[in-house]
Amino acid sequence: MSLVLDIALCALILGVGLATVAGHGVFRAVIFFITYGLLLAIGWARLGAYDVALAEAAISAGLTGVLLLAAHGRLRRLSAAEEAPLRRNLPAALIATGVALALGWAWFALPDPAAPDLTAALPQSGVGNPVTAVLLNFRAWDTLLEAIILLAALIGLWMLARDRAWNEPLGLQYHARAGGVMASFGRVLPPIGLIFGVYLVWAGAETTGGAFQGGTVLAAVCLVSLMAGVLPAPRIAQTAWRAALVFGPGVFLLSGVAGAIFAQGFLALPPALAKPAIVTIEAALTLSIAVTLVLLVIGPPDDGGQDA
Amino acid sequence: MTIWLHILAIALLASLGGALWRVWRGPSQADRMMAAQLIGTGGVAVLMVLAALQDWTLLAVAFALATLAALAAVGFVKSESPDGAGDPEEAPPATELRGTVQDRTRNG
Amino acid sequence: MADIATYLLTGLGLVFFIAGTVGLIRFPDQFSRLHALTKGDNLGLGFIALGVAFQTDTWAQVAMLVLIWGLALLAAGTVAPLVARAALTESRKP
Amino acid sequence: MSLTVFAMTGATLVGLGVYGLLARVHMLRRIMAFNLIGSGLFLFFGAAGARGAALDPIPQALIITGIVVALAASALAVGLVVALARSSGTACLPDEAGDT
Repeated sequence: MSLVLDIALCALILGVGLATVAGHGVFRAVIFFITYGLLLAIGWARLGAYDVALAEAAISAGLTGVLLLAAHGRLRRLSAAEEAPLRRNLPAALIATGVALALGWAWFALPDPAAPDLTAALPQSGVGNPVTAVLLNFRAWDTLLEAIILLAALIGLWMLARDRAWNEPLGLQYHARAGGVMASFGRVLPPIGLIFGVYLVWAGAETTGGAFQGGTVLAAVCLVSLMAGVLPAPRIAQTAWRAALVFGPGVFLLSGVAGAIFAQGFLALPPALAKPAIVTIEAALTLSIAVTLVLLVIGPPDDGGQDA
Repeated sequence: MTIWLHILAIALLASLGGALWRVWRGPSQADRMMAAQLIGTGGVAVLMVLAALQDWTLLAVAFALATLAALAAVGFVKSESPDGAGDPEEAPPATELRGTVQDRTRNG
Repeated sequence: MADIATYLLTGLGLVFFIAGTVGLIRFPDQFSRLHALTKGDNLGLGFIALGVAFQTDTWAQVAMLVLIWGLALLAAGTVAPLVARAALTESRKP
Repeated sequence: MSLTVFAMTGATLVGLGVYGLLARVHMLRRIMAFNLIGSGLFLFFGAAGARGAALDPIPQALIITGIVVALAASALAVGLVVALARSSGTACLPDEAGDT
């Protein structure tokens, strides 16, 4: 019975993926892509990867949709949202089939999995959620570099701004009717999302949750209050936003250096201090991830783009 | 009970398949957006059922999905407004609704 | 006893979900479709939450289910009028 | 068995994404196709990590970072596409816009 459920779910995922690629119209593809993320989150839930399901649900429901729909709207206003119909492209089809077949073959050629021996190391990590232990302790390097990659992507995005637009507010100037449905929503949802995001970070030490999931939820509700016109659009020059961007990686780096001086090496956490250290790093990292994601989604400073 | 929950989840997924047909068909952009909204609600329902079936921590995923369910649609109405940043409520009130409402075909 | 309640309530929720989807497919214009799915689905979600609540282990899980339903209602109540107005301006464009 | 279903879904999604990336001309669709490739690989990887007796947390941690990085890369790509459309009036690459 559970196999039937998985097959039904995978059939839906594949159908949506196919519609995203093959359907005509960019808007249709964007909507299909949004539903694709939702279905994928259910797929992760079926695989038992609850932390991944949470991250996928928060990102695809909260951020990807807003990003792509805003992009489609901008392209439509630049009259660049139309596209030519899909023509048959035999070489591309052959390459795509080859890649898919090679991956399918690789699945059956995979060696038997080695049993993960994290159970012995987990008590040393300071947290009960193995995924958080991997992210913040055993493979902290990856997470530190990822936080820096997010910053690099943001700086790359800001490079697209014209010189005279540098001091303009970031993204579009959102406005809404005062007292209207959207403005009220922008006041009601953020407190709930704030509590939930902080809960996810706190609970992430022991159960499902973590800095990325919490940060994404915080980013999404921050985006809501921006879009509802409750929060004014940030500017690059504002110190508070800049400080929030580097706070997380900064704390992470400092703790890494402290590990190099006082413990076994860079980013090493002594077991006695692991739990408070991880919770501190996660809290700082959550803030930075949330702010970085918000700024990535709203885009570079915008001077209206008159000189097209 | 386990079998019923499986059947329930499959039936809910099938109902989502119906909504996907509307996303494919359109015809207006609002139709597609609302069908995606239905898939969000249906996804929350499926996750609730899976939480009963597998692990109650999945309720956190359903919670995240429910909290952020409206975001895509809010982004949609924003990008539909003339400057991409407005709000359809700012438009002058519709006085002559009956004459103007039509289901006009528009592929975007 | 709790199982019977789950069967009945989740079954009822499923009926509302399917009704919402049938409305989404069959209704002739976008405003009726909007109304069908907003009402049908959120009622269906409520019944499914209620039915699943009979299987929970702790009251915290029941509270979570209620909260999820409340949030879904908030989202639907926000989205439906906004999208309807956007659709109205879209259909009024020349 | 279920894991095989998910892995095959992942492989097919990668194929679909590759096709979309090669055959589609509009850049927004290419961003989505690229994301299909990424998530297909994640699904494959996640299914492979779920084969053992216990669920392996290391693939999960890597996939979570991967999902967030994919979003950041998509945001940067969207910014580039909007800038392209502003300067050239089209969201397709020059050599391909001509032959569509």
